[in-house]
Amino acid sequence: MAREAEVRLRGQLSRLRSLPLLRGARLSGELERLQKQLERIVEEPSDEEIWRSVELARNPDRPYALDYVERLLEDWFELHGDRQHGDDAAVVAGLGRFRGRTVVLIGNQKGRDVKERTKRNFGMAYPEGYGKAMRAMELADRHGFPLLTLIDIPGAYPGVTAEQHGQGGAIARSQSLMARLRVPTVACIIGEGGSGGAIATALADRVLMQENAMYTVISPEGCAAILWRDAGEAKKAAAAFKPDAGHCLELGVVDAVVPEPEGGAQTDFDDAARLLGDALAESLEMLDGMSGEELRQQRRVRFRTIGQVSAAP
Amino acid sequence: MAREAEVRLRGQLSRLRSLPLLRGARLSGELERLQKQLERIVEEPSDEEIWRSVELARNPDRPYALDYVERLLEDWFELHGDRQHGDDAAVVAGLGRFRGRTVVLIGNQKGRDVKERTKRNFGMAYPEGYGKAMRAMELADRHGFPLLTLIDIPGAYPGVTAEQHGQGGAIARSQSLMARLRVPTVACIIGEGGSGGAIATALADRVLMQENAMYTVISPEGCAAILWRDAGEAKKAAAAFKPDAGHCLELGVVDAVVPEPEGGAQTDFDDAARLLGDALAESLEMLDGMSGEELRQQRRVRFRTIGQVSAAP
Amino acid sequence: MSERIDVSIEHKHAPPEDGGRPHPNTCPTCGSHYRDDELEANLRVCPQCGHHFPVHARERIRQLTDPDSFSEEASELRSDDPLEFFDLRPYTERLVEAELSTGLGEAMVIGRAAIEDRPCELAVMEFGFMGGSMGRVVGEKFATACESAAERGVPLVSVTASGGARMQEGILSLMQLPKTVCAVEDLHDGGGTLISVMAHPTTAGVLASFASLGDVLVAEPGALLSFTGPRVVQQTTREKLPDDFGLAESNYRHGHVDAIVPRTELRSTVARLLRLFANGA
Amino acid sequence: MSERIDVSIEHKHAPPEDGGRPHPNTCPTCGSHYRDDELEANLRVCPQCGHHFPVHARERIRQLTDPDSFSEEASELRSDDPLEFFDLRPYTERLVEAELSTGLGEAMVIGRAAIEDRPCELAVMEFGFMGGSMGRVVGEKFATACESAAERGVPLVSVTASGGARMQEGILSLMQLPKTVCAVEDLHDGGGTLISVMAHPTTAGVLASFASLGDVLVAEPGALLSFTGPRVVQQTTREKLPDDFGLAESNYRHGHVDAIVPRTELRSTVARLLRLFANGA
Ligand SMILES: [Zn+2]
Ligand SMILES: [Zn+2]
Repeated sequence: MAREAEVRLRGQLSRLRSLPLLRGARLSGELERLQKQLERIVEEPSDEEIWRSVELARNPDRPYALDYVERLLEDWFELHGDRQHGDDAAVVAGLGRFRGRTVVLIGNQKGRDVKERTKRNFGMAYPEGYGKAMRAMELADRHGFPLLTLIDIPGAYPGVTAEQHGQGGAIARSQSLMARLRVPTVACIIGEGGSGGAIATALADRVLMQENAMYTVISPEGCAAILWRDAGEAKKAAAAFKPDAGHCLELGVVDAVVPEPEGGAQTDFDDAARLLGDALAESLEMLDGMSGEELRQQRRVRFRTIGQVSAAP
Repeated sequence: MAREAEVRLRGQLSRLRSLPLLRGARLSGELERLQKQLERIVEEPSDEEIWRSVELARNPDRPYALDYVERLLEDWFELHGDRQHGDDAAVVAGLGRFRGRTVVLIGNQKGRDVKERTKRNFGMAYPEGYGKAMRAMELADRHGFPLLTLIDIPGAYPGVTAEQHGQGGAIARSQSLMARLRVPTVACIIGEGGSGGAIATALADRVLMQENAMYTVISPEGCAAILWRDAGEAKKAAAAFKPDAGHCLELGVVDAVVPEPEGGAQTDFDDAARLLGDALAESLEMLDGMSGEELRQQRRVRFRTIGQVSAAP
Repeated sequence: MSERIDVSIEHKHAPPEDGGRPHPNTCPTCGSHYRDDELEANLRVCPQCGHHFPVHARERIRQLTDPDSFSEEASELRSDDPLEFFDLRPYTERLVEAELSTGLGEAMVIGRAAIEDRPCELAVMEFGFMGGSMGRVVGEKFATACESAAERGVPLVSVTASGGARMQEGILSLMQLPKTVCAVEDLHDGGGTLISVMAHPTTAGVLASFASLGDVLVAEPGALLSFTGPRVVQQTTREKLPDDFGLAESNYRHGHVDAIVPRTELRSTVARLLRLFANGA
Repeated sequence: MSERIDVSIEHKHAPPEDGGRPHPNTCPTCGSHYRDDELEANLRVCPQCGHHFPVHARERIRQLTDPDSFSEEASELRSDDPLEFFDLRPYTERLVEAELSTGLGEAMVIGRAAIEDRPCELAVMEFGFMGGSMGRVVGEKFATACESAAERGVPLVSVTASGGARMQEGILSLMQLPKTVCAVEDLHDGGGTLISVMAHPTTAGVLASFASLGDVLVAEPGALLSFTGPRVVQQTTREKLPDDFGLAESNYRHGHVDAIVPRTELRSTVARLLRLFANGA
């Protein structure tokens, strides 16, 4: 697979190199990053390296969505509530000015201290949270504001009320709404990209992933409990299903990896924010000038073709 | 005011008479009805007559929405639930074939016996009911099915949970969705058209009213309690705010009055259904051939101009 | 903001007005009493406890807008009496009385304005005019404000304070709900913005129409925002109501408003929203 | 329907199969035991208590469609092993074993069919194939079914039975959620219809994607429809779960499905829906 990815990335590289560098520095930055990512890919990470990225993705000192909001957006105005029956603190949504233009931002939000963690349910969204997110998406669509989503969720909440309020359907409808949006959308996994809770807000035109984030169909512990019949085998499970940024890039699941400060995003919030901001801005720039119809068609093709199997000859 | 209405209706009449009767019998039926309505209007109803229509509108033996569904629609499939947290039995919604075409129907539904009345909360919708209605509207819009609404609601439910689940906003959003629909929509008040609960599903291209229905901004009792400081003065209040079909037609609030069997709809369900069915079919026919954009523009103009005041000279 | 003049707080609970009602400048929450100029200087917020006193439409406009930026529209509109409505007194008499006591032609004032140098359209309700009830003129003025905002490509800011639809105009007052809803839809279709500020009280027909359709919903602290009022709910259901039944705080908790903004921050918040929606208008 | 053969009910609780599991033809609700032909004749519904036994994909298609009307599509698709996944056994081995035991190439069968003379497209899941889990081939087959339905202008009927995404394909299995969602959106944009029939169990990734996006959602009685299963919820929250946690009946009460349709009425219900959506396709 690393082989295929190499071929794909090399193709991308040569295409980028051949482009007249109309937009200057930004695009050439993208080129440089592709080059670096390519270098990283050719050597397979060890099981230990994969586990280290799992630990970093979950590091409680890591910047959360609102830490980035504070550093990247001006005139932030937070939206609250799903207009149905609640305001889910595990999902934040709002309007702000990002490098000169108004955007809508949706993020998963964990808490810093015990009290906030409880209030925010450790970042595990309820259906009310997806409801708030969908409302924010509709606002973005109505006004032509680009949509940014920052994903950092261990997973949907395994609770009775969450089921009674229909979290399966809510996750489906949130994706369905994203598939219909006529505005540029960029998602970035900034910590844990856990399963349905993550994909609910990740059906975007461009999907980025921070260097030390993880993106999984199930938690390593959950996977180990089912397949190894022992949650303690999480490290083995992680090594088997490869949730790290490098592999997600290889598999074509994310479009680019966003660098973090040496040692991880938790070491320098400002620098992490700057790097994330640059990547988001670059992605938005790539989408500039596309019509709403083009955007949504291209977005659907993207997800229609990821990891596509073809008929045996 | 009766004078003005006469002038308006006479204008409508002469316009209809001058039309080449392309669509034949149906349109000439409309003409006949206008003529009859005109005759009725020239004499003002007495306070007693108005009160009699209030009593008839509330007659517990009157046909309810599902009685009409049974008689007018084939292949009825009822939709349930708001996809959020409940299924409100005070609102019914579903798909059926009406005279050869698939339609979506939404109705308020009271109960026949004590048990059903309780289950259906005496026809008083909760926000969950408007949620179900909105879901059905979206389905109609997506598939190009015409929408019929049958209105029979004493009013929104004055309860704590109804407020906590945001019934004000729900009624607003239901109207807002109806204003956006690109399919033909016909509403008919078939009993009590009570206030916000009624208007939630009455923002239609054509609004009809059964002969003995009532359409009010507040119940006569509520009005009397506030303005007369005595709920017992309901008869006076009704006479003052004129909720009967004749006056609603005069005021331009409804487009046509649907005749009922002699003595009221409760005397003959089948005949009442036939008359209602004819009126609905005729209204749909009038809307045939209009594009979605035309429909919604005309619909908005209709509500923009009802009872419009103009600047003093 | 501004230095508070303490002297008037000494006499708590000013003598009731005629008819036994508490004096309008006595804080119903903490009992402090103020001179009119003191309250005005503090945006009619009780300096002691933060209680938000009602604000008349003209004063609200002064509080929110840049000096001399407001230019009223449709001020000539007056309600007539389509139903010849007569309860204990004729509707026409009530209308004249309301105009005399408020100095306003109707329960809503609309016009062009600027807030922190950002142009916008304003639609401000006056609760003093027949309980801020919405009849045909209020509906017409709101629709006109939407159209004016759309024409000029600026956001519309509404400030609501209303008991609901105006009963004296019967079914025609109910028609103001779909009318204002359609006006907001037209505004939105043109890429326009509605910023809805809900003051005490925003209830019934106004809550169930345009006020709830803002792109952003902002409430003042302690404002009653309910379709049905607490008294009617109490009488009908005989349930014990929660202490904050229908208040802005309860609405916020249940997901129905985006923010509760103290009046002292309202101007800057609206200005921020005008900046954010500037390229969306 | 059909005459029931009572004889086999005499011996309640057939001897457990190897490994201590109850016999698949013993009703877990009332304990009645049936021969295979008896169950098949009754659509695998317990004649005694109405319990709905699981139905394999091929049998489901026979139950629903007009004789000989089904024509399979994309049957040649097979999963490969993109992650070279190895838990206690290699993924490739599990795949071969699943194909041997079910006779199917993957956990979904798609194709053209007719129901009561109405043409439609079918997508039916097989729980016996690795718990009906959705990997890349299931996602591809579902998307192909959407496209085939759109091309022919006929509704798509899906029948789901799935434990969720297929872990062995890692993050690529999560990608089947947005993939199938996008396929439904394309179908809808073309005026097409998805009728979603949810059988036991429809959970996790399948519930959180295409299964919930049907124009109409129909569930079988007693089907588990939950994003997270009861065992995990129990372990995590230590709450006492309601007796009907996550079941179709609870979902119906909470507003998440349109109807619970007994299997004996499923064919006629789907046929009715095909008639209703005929001019919408
Ligand atoms: Zn005070
Ligand atoms: Zn049984």
